[in-house]
Amino acid sequence: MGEERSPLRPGPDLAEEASWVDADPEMLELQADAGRKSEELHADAAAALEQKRQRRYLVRALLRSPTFMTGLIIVLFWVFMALFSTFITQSPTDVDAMASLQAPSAAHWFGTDDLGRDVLARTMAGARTVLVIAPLATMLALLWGGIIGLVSGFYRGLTDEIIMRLVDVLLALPIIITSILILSLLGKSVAIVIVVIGALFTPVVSRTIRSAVIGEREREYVMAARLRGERSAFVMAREILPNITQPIIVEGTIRLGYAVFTAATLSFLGFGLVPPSPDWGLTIATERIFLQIAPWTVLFPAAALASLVVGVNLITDGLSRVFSK
Amino acid sequence: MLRLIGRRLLLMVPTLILVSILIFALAEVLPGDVGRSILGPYATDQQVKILNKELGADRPLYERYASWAGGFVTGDWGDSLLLKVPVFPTVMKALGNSLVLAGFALLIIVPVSVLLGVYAGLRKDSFLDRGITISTLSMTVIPEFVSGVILLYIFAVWLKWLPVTAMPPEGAPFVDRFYYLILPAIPLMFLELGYIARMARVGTVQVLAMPYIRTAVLKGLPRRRVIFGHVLRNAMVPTVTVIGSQVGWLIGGLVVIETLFVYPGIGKLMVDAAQTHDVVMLEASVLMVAVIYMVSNLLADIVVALLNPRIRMGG
Amino acid sequence: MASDQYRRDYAHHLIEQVNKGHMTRRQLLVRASVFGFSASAAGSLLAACGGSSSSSTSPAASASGAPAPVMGGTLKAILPPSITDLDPVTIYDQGGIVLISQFCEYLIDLDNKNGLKPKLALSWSPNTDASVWTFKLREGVMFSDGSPFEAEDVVATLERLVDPKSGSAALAALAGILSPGGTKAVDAATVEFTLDKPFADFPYLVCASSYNTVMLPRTYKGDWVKNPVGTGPWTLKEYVAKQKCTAVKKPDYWGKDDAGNQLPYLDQVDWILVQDESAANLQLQSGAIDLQQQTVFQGSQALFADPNLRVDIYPGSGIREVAFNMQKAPWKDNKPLRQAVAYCLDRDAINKALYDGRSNLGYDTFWEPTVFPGSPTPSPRAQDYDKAKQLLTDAGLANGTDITLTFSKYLENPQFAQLIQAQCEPAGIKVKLEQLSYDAYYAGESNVTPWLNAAMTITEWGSRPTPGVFAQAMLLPTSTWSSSHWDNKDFTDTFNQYMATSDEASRTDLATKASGIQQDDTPILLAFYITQLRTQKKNVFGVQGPGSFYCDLSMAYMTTA
Amino acid sequence: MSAMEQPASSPDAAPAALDVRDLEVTFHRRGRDLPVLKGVTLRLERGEAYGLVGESGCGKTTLAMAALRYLAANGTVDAGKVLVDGQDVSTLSEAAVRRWRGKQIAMVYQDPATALSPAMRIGDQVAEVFRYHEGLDKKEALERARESLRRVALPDPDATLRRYPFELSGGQQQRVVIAMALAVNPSLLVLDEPTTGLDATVEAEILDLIEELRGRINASILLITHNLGLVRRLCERVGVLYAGRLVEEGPARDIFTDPRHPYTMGLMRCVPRFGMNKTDAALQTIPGTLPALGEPLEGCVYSARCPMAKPVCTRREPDLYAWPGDAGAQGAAQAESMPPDPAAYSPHHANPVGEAARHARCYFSAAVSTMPATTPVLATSLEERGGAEGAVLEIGAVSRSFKDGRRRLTAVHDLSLSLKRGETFGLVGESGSGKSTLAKCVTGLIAADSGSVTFEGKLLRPTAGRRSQDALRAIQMVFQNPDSTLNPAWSTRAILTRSVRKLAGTREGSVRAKVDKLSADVRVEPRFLLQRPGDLSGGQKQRIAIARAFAGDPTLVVCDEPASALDVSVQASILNLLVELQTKEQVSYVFISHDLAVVRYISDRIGVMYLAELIEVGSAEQVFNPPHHPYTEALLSSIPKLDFDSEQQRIALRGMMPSLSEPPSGCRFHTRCHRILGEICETQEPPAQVAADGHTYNCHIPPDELLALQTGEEPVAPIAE
Repeated sequence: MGEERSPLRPGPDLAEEASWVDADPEMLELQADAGRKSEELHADAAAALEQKRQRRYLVRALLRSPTFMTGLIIVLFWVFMALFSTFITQSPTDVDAMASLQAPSAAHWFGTDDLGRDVLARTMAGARTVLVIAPLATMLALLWGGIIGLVSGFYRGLTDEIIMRLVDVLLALPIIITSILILSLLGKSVAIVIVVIGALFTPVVSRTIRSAVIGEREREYVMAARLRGERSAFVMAREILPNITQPIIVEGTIRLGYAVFTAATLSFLGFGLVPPSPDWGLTIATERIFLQIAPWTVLFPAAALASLVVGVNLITDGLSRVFSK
Repeated sequence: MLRLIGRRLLLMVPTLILVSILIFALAEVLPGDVGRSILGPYATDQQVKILNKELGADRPLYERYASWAGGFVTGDWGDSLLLKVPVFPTVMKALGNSLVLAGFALLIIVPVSVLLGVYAGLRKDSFLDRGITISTLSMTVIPEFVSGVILLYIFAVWLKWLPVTAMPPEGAPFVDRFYYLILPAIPLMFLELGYIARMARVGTVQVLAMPYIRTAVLKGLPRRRVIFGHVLRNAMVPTVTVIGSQVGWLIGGLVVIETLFVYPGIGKLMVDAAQTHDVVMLEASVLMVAVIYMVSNLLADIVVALLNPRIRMGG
Repeated sequence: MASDQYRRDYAHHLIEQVNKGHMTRRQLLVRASVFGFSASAAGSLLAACGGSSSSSTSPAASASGAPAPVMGGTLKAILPPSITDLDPVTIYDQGGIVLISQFCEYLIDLDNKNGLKPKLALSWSPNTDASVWTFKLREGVMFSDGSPFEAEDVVATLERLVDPKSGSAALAALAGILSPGGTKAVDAATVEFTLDKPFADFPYLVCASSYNTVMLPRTYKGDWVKNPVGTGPWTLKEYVAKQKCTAVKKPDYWGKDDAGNQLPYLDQVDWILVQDESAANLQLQSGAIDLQQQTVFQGSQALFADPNLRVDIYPGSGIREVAFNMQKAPWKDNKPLRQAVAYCLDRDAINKALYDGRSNLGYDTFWEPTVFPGSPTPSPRAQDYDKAKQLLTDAGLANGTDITLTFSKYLENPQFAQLIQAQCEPAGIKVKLEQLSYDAYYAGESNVTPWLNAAMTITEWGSRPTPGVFAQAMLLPTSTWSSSHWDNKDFTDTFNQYMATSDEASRTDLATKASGIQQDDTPILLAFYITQLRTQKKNVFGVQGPGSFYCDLSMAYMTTA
Repeated sequence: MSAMEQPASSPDAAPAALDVRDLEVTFHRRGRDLPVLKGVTLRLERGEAYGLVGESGCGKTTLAMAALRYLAANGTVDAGKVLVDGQDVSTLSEAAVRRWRGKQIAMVYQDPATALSPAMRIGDQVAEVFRYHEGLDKKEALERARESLRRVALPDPDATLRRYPFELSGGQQQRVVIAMALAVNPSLLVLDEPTTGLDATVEAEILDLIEELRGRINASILLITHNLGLVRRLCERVGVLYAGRLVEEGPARDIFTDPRHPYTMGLMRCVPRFGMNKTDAALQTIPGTLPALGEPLEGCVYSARCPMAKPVCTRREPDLYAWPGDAGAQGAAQAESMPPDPAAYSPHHANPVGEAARHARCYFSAAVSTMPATTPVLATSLEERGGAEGAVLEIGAVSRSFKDGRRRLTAVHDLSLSLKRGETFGLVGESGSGKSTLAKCVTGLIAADSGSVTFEGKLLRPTAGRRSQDALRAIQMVFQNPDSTLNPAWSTRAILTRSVRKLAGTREGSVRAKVDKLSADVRVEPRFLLQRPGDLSGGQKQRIAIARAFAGDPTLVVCDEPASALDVSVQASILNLLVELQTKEQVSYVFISHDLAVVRYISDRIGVMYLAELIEVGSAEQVFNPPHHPYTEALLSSIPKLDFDSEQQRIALRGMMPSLSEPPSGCRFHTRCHRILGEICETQEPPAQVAADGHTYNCHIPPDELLALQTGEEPVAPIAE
């Protein structure tokens, strides 16, 4: 094995490149050279150009990244299907009870389900609920977890201790019990499923964000804000928050994948969506009993579900790989 | 170190108290009541009322909680309202079953996923890395109810290689249990593989970027020595934490697997109890799961401390 | 005894009715059994009509040409677990009922065709207006605790069941018919029931389809699992809630087969308690299980296709009652709308999708001859959107309307609801589905519980042996379980007359009238009567019972082949 | 001239320890090739110590990594080669590289804390080297490790073997790293900023150690540093790297006394000479910035910043000309006559190193000694600033402690001091002495446990959150780390606007004007106001941070190591800026630094902190001259000075700094003091001795005795172990 493939090569590191030497404009005035001024302007334009070039490069690198592109195509495919499948496929709710559990054919590419509905149409339309639930639930979890994490990490001390103990309590509760209890309590609708999944993820998210805040609150710009007499809310929202977007985004993409999964599991256990939604988890749960005689009713939505989550994760993966280059 | 453990164990008490109160309160506001659950839909209101009174289910919430909690801490966990069986042995047996299943699953999951993750981390950005990352990821997102049913069909029904249930018949030797547990453990493995492998990979990648790895390499150590002596131990820290947090889930979140493989674990017990207002059973099983969750996290932290002398000596 | 005289008169009446063409032979058999004629006696009645007698052996056994019984062996059966403790007084779900009926017995059993069959009662007969019933008990039967089974035990059992404090699951069915104090022991082997009102179907209320009426000793204290007592062929060896139940042969069981062999044949039955249908199916297919007492249709295709399994089909009368709550908009005083919904249904398609086409169709009335022999034939209701639209126009809803259908996530309810939704849409009726958990659907007191209070509901009912038992339970203003809250005086009067009449000619007339009123007013939709499936390995024979919640394994056996 | 014509190596001489020829290293980032090293040639003879200096970003570390064949994954060697002991490193097999690393060439790193495996015992880490290079078994290897630790003078090697890195102090960690590097006697030792981040006293110890070891091993040393003082102490020869180019090379003494490249000259001029004060002379700076990687350069790489640059300098890059000599001038003439060369630099320029002792890459080397100075901004004296009238700040008996597990660390103990208007109070002391905690107690970022902070006669509330907006406005702070001092998510203008709005209470219309004025005051061009901190250089960030502190016309600005993280040329301009603002705005400073020369330069008065206490206070002059506290004396002796004339005698402090949780009894310094008197020091708290007007120190030795001791009339007492 050659050196090029050695696992122990240092990662890309351009610490060297990052350093600058101070510019002192008044001193620059002393420069004898006449070309100096224009060069400075030139440098300005060059900087702008360089920024543009970098952006262009990133876009090109992303477009060239097979990981990212595969993920993007998959996700875009499902977004497209969620928006427009009604115009392409048959109706996902069109029942033809006399034609139930038919194997894939020219008329029904993916076959039909127990109520004689077109599995292709349902699989395509099934993207809708997931693409609504998962992102919104994730955002909700980020919002709540963000607030809790910010407050807890920013104030530290007793506030932090109390909040974290409460978060511990929530984490110690089995997710499935919490969701069953809440869903039984609030009933079922897309909105409630979103709220419940958001709530389920909140403790974990708040922990992540809390540790990011703790890392950030000791930074000097936060001290500077305090010396300026800024209120805590301002410091949290305007000073710290914009600087922890990276962990928030990372946490968000991880949660997004889990939100898809959780929504499916809740549907599967009968606590999520209700028929006739073509939701994948629900479909898998209800058609599961036909797996042996009509596997197409389960396998297509299962593959769809898997493909979407893989797609989301491929995008994340691709992005991080390109950015770290 | 001992102080840390002691403190953590002490902290479990208020957490468990809060958990029990929360569960009690949530179960209280659920639609339906225990009398209705016992007597079924066709009983008259009067019958239900009488039964609820008999069971004391009509007393105020705090009163019931106090009497339940009083019994619980003194070791009297009561009888299930619905099944009329003593709660303690029922919960402990189910918990034991779940622990066996989860333990067996972890026995497969941990070495495999750590191996894959570390390997991917060492070969960061290589074809293999991508392959491992994407394939474990894909496995992770297949819900266990899909993989479980497919596996059951292939291996138990079609090929008849493995038993269809997760419990061996009575009187079978203990080791037989593992033969029966292979099939249910695989969907669990799928679920956890991607997650743990990912953490192991991230841990490895992060450690590889540390200056002390450069030191080790530039000392002229062989690659094997660098990986096993310097990388692995430190790379394991995030992985161990994740595994610790997953054990709780493995114990309490196995409802689907337990249902599919007809395994008398605590997940199903808990869900059933929640749905039938069997508060004493629900409380005991949830608390046990919470205890397992906290203990496994504590164990993970202890392992982390063992891996990291700074934490070990700081506490 | 007076009742014996009455029975003889009634026998003549039956023969007359058949000969006049007012009754079919099948109907005669049914009615004869209600009035306490043994099978052989009924056979002689038929012979008197000039017909041939038919044996009452199980259709499955006779159909498949069962081999000779084999003694011994352990049968593994699979069953959903009971969600509650096993207490014969309070059980209400399949898991509890099937298990209890293994160890305890009813006064009257059901044969595989829902016919009455003497068990602990040898005979029963009413007075002239069917308001007092006298039961003769089998003698020499012992409870498993060694005490003899006598009339006092019957009295204690029934008094317990009608006691509102007991939590009895049979109370609602018996309410208004049998009150406390209504049961009396005439002598050790004779019991007399004095009813609140004449009720011609009374034997059905104390037979195996009235699940809680198993005979328990007078000393019963409500602790059945700790002290499992009963007269049945099995004794309880082990019960682990939600996991398993082991029943072993009771060596001194009173039952003998026709050849005089001691029953039961099997040494032991292991009940595996599994909730998940899919898992249960897989277990059956893997060969680990010999018998599934009741098989649901969904996914059963795989069992039908399995060469090692035999799926028996039994007549059944389980229904999914789609009730229009007449106290709520839009159904109140809106017959056209109710009818419109009825005409939207494509019952054949529903049967195909939900039951693989194997169930019997229903036309919104309980008097359905294909299910309850002797019932008048209702006019069929096929899907007819023109008519539905016309009816909507009549209801002033020419542009369609929105309705909400509430149901529990249980069995095939969700699928049924979706079919209703899909089939109503072309007529302009938009159905909003509201799915609740099983628990939530039945939760709350009767003035709030969704199943009795939502505007439109689907409620699942197990098999009942007669239309009267169904109607009594849900169609009268006094019915405890009326989801429709139907209060039709015409129907109520007709029905009460019908139940109090033993004259078969007027009974048929009254049935026809009641059926017509029910169908026309459409308080509930009855789209089908569910056929029962029972799955067993091909070497399992002799399982008795109509394939509903109740089954008798005393004559079951396994061949080694 | 080209490298191709050079003889590969002199066949008669032994191969050089390190022979770098025409090395070109390029980093690839986001599709761009960024040349980092451009044709660098240098040669280390056996046993020679060579210093490679230059500001960060010049390519020093890259050169070292190329020599170790350990370039980052995105870096490639495009041309040239590296020979270590005559062996071309690029031709080594993977296995050979492994054997070669550690055995032939070893490295000591900048941050010893991260260079050691955190979860492995010191003994195992050191023993590893023996096990894999010499094939010893575990026991033997440990035995050898013990020897190695003894060799680097680690106290109690047996105990240290069993310790984990975090249990050692920074100095001890670095000793371990050195022990590891020297374990199997490599022929080349690369030291990459080996003392950066260590306290002056520790730095001095490490330097002593290296010097001492040099005598015993025959390794050549490549020292990479930005600290010219370090090079002066350790190295015989120096190379100055600028923008990937070697711009000057020669014997250390010559280079430091007579630099022949304007860049070297600039570097020398921006470091405050020891004992220099702002009223004496302004610091010189180097205008402009280091070119960004990949930025196209025409002609001399330094021409854009060179005060002597002539048009010819941008036409064609000068070669590395021998000095003394007139090759440079000839080169210039030659370049003038040639057509302009649009190619910024040609990669195959020759580096005719090796023939003469000194080289400089400049056409006008001869004129460097007369290079024009940049405009001096001379500070006015304290009196001229009108600083005499009364105290602005009075700190009375302030204490502050922290909880660390079960222990309580007292970071500031019963400390009092006062500060006049317009005065700069310098606070020095090793890290962990409580300087920053004191600063934060003053600004209110931390509440003092006890004691009072009085500002302009009014008692201040302990925390900033409870202070009035006016008090906040009046006391501001400049922080150490340029990378975290500004909110990276905000534009520079937003940062200043917010501060102006909050602190100056200025109305909407004038905010913009005020921001523009502030940025002009700190010499930040308006165009930078549109950018985010991430796009600014460290110096620019620090200027903005200063502007932010001055937004509300403060009375007192606490500067916590404001220039420590910056390159020397930038540091000089920041110090100049602070001085200039003070002159203009009559502001008082509390100036914290561990760099004594800087503190001496900028302060009017100085306080020395040791273990949470102020042990000496006086004017800058007083504190820096005897009699002063023995600790101050030791601190001063540890600074590596640039002057070659005065050979300094270093006073080594004994042991480690005691823990703040259990400060020594009596005099806190007695455990390490070289002038310890005896029991009195261990039992009695020392009195405050008044050495002169306004100069006090806490010691049992009276001023006159101390003066005698410290001016060398009596020899330093031998250290009792």
